[in-house]
Amino acid sequence: MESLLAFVVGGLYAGGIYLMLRRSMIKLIFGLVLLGHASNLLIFTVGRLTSDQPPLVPDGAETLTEPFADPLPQALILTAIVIGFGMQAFALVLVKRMFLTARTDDVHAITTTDTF
Amino acid sequence: MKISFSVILSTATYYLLPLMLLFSVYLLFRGHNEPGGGFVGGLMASAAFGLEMIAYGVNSARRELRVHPTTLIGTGLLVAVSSGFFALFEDQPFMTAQWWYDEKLPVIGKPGSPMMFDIGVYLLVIGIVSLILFSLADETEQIQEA
Amino acid sequence: MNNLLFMPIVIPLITAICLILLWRQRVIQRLVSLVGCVSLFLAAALLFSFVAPGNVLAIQAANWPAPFGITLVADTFSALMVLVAAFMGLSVAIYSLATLDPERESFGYHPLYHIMLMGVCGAFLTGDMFNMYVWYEVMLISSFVLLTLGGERSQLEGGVKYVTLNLLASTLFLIATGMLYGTMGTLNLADLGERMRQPETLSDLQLGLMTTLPILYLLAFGIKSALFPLFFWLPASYHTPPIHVTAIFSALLTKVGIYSLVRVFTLVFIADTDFTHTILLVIAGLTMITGVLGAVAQMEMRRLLSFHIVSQIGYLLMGLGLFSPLSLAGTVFFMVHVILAKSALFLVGGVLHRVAGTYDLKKLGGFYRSSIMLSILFFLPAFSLAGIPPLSGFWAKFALVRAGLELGQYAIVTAALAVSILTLFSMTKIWAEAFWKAQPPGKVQVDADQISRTLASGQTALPLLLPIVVIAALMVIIGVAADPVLAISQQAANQLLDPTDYINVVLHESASLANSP
Amino acid sequence: MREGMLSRLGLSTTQTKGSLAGWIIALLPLSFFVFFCTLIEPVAMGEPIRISYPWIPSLGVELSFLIDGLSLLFALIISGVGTFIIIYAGGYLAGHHQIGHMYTYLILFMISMLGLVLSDNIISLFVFWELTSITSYLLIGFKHEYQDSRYSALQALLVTGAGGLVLLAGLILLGVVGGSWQLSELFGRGEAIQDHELYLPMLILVLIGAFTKSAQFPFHFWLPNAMAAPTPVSAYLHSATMVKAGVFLLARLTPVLGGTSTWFFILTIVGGITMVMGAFLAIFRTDLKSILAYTTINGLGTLVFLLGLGTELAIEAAIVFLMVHSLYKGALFMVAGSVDHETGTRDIRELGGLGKYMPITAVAGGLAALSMMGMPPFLGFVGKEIIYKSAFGVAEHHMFLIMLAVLAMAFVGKVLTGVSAGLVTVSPFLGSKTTTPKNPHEAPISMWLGPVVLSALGLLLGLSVAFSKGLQDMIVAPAMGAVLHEHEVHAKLALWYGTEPETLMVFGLSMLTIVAAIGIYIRGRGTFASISQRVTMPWNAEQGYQFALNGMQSLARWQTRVLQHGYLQGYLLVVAMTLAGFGGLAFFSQVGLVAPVWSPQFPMVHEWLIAGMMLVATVLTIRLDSLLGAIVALGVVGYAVALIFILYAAPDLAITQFSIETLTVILFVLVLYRRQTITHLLEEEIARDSPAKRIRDLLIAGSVGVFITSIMLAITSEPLVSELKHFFAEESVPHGKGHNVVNVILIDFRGLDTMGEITVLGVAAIGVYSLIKLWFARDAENNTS
Repeated sequence: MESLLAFVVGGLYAGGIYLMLRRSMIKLIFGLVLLGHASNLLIFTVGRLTSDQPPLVPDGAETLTEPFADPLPQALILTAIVIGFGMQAFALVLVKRMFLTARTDDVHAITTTDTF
Repeated sequence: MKISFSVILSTATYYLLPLMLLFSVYLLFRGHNEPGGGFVGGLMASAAFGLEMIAYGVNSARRELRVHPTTLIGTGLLVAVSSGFFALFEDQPFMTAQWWYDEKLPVIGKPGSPMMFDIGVYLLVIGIVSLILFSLADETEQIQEA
Repeated sequence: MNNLLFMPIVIPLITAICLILLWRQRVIQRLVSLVGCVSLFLAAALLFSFVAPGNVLAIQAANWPAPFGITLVADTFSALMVLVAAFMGLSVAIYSLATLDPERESFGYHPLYHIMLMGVCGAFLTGDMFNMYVWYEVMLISSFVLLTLGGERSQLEGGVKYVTLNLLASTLFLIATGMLYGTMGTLNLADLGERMRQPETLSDLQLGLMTTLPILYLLAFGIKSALFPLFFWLPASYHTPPIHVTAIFSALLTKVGIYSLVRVFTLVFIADTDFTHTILLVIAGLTMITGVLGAVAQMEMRRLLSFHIVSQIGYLLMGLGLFSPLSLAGTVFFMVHVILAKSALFLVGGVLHRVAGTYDLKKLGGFYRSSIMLSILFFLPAFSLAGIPPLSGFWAKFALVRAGLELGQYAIVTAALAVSILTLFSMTKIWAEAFWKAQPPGKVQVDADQISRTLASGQTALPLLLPIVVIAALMVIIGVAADPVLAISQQAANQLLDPTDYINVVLHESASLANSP
Repeated sequence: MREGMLSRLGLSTTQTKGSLAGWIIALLPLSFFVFFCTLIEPVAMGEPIRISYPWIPSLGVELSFLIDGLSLLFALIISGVGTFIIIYAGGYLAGHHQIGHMYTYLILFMISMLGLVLSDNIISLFVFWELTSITSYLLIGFKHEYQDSRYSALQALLVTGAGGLVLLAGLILLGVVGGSWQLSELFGRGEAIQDHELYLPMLILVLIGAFTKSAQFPFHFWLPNAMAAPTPVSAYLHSATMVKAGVFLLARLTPVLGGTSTWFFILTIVGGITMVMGAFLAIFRTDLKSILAYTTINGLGTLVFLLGLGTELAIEAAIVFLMVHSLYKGALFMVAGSVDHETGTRDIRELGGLGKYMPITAVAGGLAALSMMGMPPFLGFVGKEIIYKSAFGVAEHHMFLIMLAVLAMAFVGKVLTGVSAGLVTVSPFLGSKTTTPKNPHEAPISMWLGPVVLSALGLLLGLSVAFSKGLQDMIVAPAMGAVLHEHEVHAKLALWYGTEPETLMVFGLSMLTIVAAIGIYIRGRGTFASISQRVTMPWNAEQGYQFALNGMQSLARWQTRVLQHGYLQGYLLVVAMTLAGFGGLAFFSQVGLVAPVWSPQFPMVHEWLIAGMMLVATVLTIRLDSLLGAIVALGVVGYAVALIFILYAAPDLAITQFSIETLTVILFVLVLYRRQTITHLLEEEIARDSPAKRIRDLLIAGSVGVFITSIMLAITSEPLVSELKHFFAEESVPHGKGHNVVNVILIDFRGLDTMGEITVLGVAAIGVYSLIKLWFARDAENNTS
């Protein structure tokens, strides 16, 4: 399954990058969201998958017995999901502000800060 | 938002709100042993206020929340950080878990600084989700007025 | 006692929390903000005083032993960086008292500022790769908001580019860290460093991957620190926010990226230094050249200085790429120097703007005639940046050039020297246009009276000038009496090249003081 | 009107005001001078004096001073001439509002210059070297409100600054190869250094540094332009001191780098060209200062030329000529300045008959000019004779032809210099009075004291040679000894060397020089100026500088336009390409392709389905025209991720992903859906990019995907060995006191991460809030006002 997910993540990455290369700022955000999903899935996959036991110690037991899912990647992903959400929310509102100010979501319309 | 939603929604919200808040607290406390925790609990609670916002408008939701969301954010952070300071009195590294009662209490679990940390997360999440939702709702309203 | 290591993170956080709770109480906020900055500086100074004799301090957060919990470590390099960051934090906070507009102040400038400091200090102190990612995000989101706060069109435009490219960098950082865990099964830098120093225990695949992953980190940190060809976001955005924001950004953000590069490429990614460090050198050269040429083309002071940030980053990377004790010492010294010089220049630019109402060199002029003090305050950092002795920049450049020549890396030395003369050229451009040239006719007439009037109104002179004076004085002191700072830089470089202490303190003597032999 | 303009020029009629300060400040260089005088005898009699203070031990840099014959001679010139310059500046710039700056810069410059010549450590020498460049920048640009002042200052700074950087590289190589930063230690290691493979690059680097500073061909052009500086500056920097720093460096390093044939050829050729060219160009000038500037180039060329010859006689000639030149050139510059100051012009065509009005200045100028021409019994005569002597002496070491060439160059240089001497003194002071912008009268004492003393010294020292050995034993011999790095060096100076055939030949040539010079001057004085106006050089070094500078700026603009074009797409494209290119390169060179592993269990149907669903949803997100549709498709990807979390034992992740995804979708709808216009834009967007561009993007995005996939396949092809997993599983319940290991990690094991994470969330929310609210606050304000 890791191998299958490797292809899925690669596909999501390709899709995300492709979306970011479009001229629409909305698609830019979509691309970022897609990359976020892909990254979480990537960490999950390279942390190795197991469909057996979630990292919950059963009542009364002191410790988990193999095989069980590695809890660390899960914790990392949780943090990453939450951070990603914050970032996306901000980016989304930023793009909307940009749209309201420039009346377009074309990235080709926002070049004034670079030209000299 | 000037939305005239059906009476059903408003009535449902009226009863759902306390229930959802109660459930969110339950999620918060069970998190240490079962799936859940401050983050998911906070999301559930803010969903309740979101519902309120949709049903009765943003001002009503704001009243229901009672405090300004930024205050919630500040308080949440404060609670979370403060939980780390207890270790300093014991001359242990910052954030070392301190347990105040070594028996599992019903519903709550074991009281200690990690739980306090989780409560901080819970408050903060309510604060941020409502802050974002309220701001967006305000914006929509103002754009429509303009 | 080692809890001191948390202070550079906790103090700004507590300050920020107080500021959030005091939302819109502007006067009290200013007071709290200053108190927070001063406390942070004192804590950083205390921390530095413990580390300066050559100790490495470490503490395990929540008391879980490394590599399981999160470790905070302060060696000479990180403690020095925290100290400089805290100093700049304080300086710019004072300066901003005079330049802040009430609107931005009411909408969270102060708390955001402190949270950014928190992220920066966290990134300097953490000994854990994922934790570093988290601090990066803290730093990043607060810089996003600081950059766009105010919502002017140029800010938004710059913001979109800044946000997009930096989020892409964060994504790369994140997946690289995931892959690192997937390859090595640990995230603790010291643990990784120890394993990389026993290559016989690693499989071929692990070794190969540990030469590939650095490239991902290079890109991730490279975007944040504005390396060629990833720097576009910086010149596109740094000139859009108010000048005090630009000043603190230029002082800290890109430098965190370089700090991390230095950290991981000395501690962890040493599997194939011929391969990785050659790439670093090539990038360093291209970064300095493209950056300085960008600066040469500009006629707007903030843009010109922004491109210089890029160019200087090249020098910092050059020291890492050369990878010798002297070159790394050069990088550390250069870092201190460039943080001071660059922010001083931005701050002076802010004063000029305040007086003349523009950053455009074509419209500026007459400052040499009207204010000799401002002239000196610009002259010192500008020519220090250009590497004129005996100001601080010269020793930084000297160490790097000498290291390059000793290693026979003539190409990068040639680039460094050529860029140096171009830096001099663009600094004299500002000097000749804004200071020497007579003021072109315009709306605002700049004369001594005008300057003193502008500076004196609303008791702004002291907060505006005090930080610049102190920084400029430091540049002279660091230049004329360079030895203490150079000695510290060399100590830092030696610790970076031989991280035995670092690894031992983190992994084997956790939470206790360790004396280096 | 004129009054105002003149005071802007720094010339005021109130000449007494401010010059008093000059007299007082001049006490500083004077006291230096006196101090150095007391050292003459100890140095001449005994060992060089070495003083050393630690400065930057970590880099091996000491603040160490070496006072031997050479550095002492320079120190005497610098402080001695400096004294008169300060006094002169007080008169020249009397009443100027920035005269204080002038004093400051001059003193700073003098101290740097003294540091330069006295340094024993080559790095501290370089520090002072750069300081002279930067102070001279400030001095040349003193009249900073004039475009040409700024231009010339920048040019001088860039040329000498670039040379300085090259020199830095050379000095570092020298220090590294020689194993020491101390000159006094390097002196003994000359041979070892010259045998080193880095000798040639090191030599060339050092020479470029010295040549730029001392205005050698082809870097000479900045010097005449630097005449934009006020005259005291020109008199000091561009005759007696700064430009001689390069010569000093060559002399100083002669024991270390000198004596090889490379050294000989480079120095004599460059010096020779500079010498002849400077002298030749000088006579076509009409501006007094400009003539002097070109003759200075000639003088510097002569010095380099002599150092290149390197024989004992040549060194002696160099030392003497150095003194000669400093004395007469300093005096003449000040005279030129006085003429300018009193008449308002420096053009020799407009000047004449001033001798009557400015007698003291005229006498001083005349004496200096005679020394310059090499008229006996002036010191200039003594100097010229030794130059010819050393030129004849070349035959002992080299071929006869070389000797002839050397002699010819020296002769031409000297004759033309003599002509220039006439141009700068005879023309303005003799002849009939012309009308000048100002009515001339004698300059104040502050302005004639310097020229008088310096030019008189030229005469007195020349005379002294006849009856005293003081000059040759106390000054010249110790300086020669320092250059040659030998203890027992004898100098012989005389006005008359006897009647041997060789000395007679030298004497004859010397006289012939004077005659020729006078002849050419009389025949040609009127025509030089008009020739120069008719003949313009097709190309010169300054145009090269200009070309390089413009080229660099065009390159900069072009590069910045190409790189920093403003299109976000382009930036992202570069980043993506770098990722795929660099990452791919590293991966395939270090790891190589790893085949997918389908064991132990081939993915089951539902897993294929989920994977397929995600990819389809991705394509839909890209392709769908409808905004709502795209949002939903994006949501599907998110929910599918949650599904995978459920399948692979991550309930906490699943819950969080599920709720966050819901929230995100709500957010998207809230933010975007009401903006009907955006939905239209999405449709437009598809039409925006050409198919070619889309294919290109697809290829690049695809290669990023391939890179990510292959690296993941590689990582997952081996099992993960992690102690962490087991530690968390074992510690969670007993010490973390929780059964949900993920939650215990989040709030305990790695609680610090979570603290950062919630901070990010808080800031993001505040950001959203501020972005929206501040905008409305602005809006409201704008509406009310």
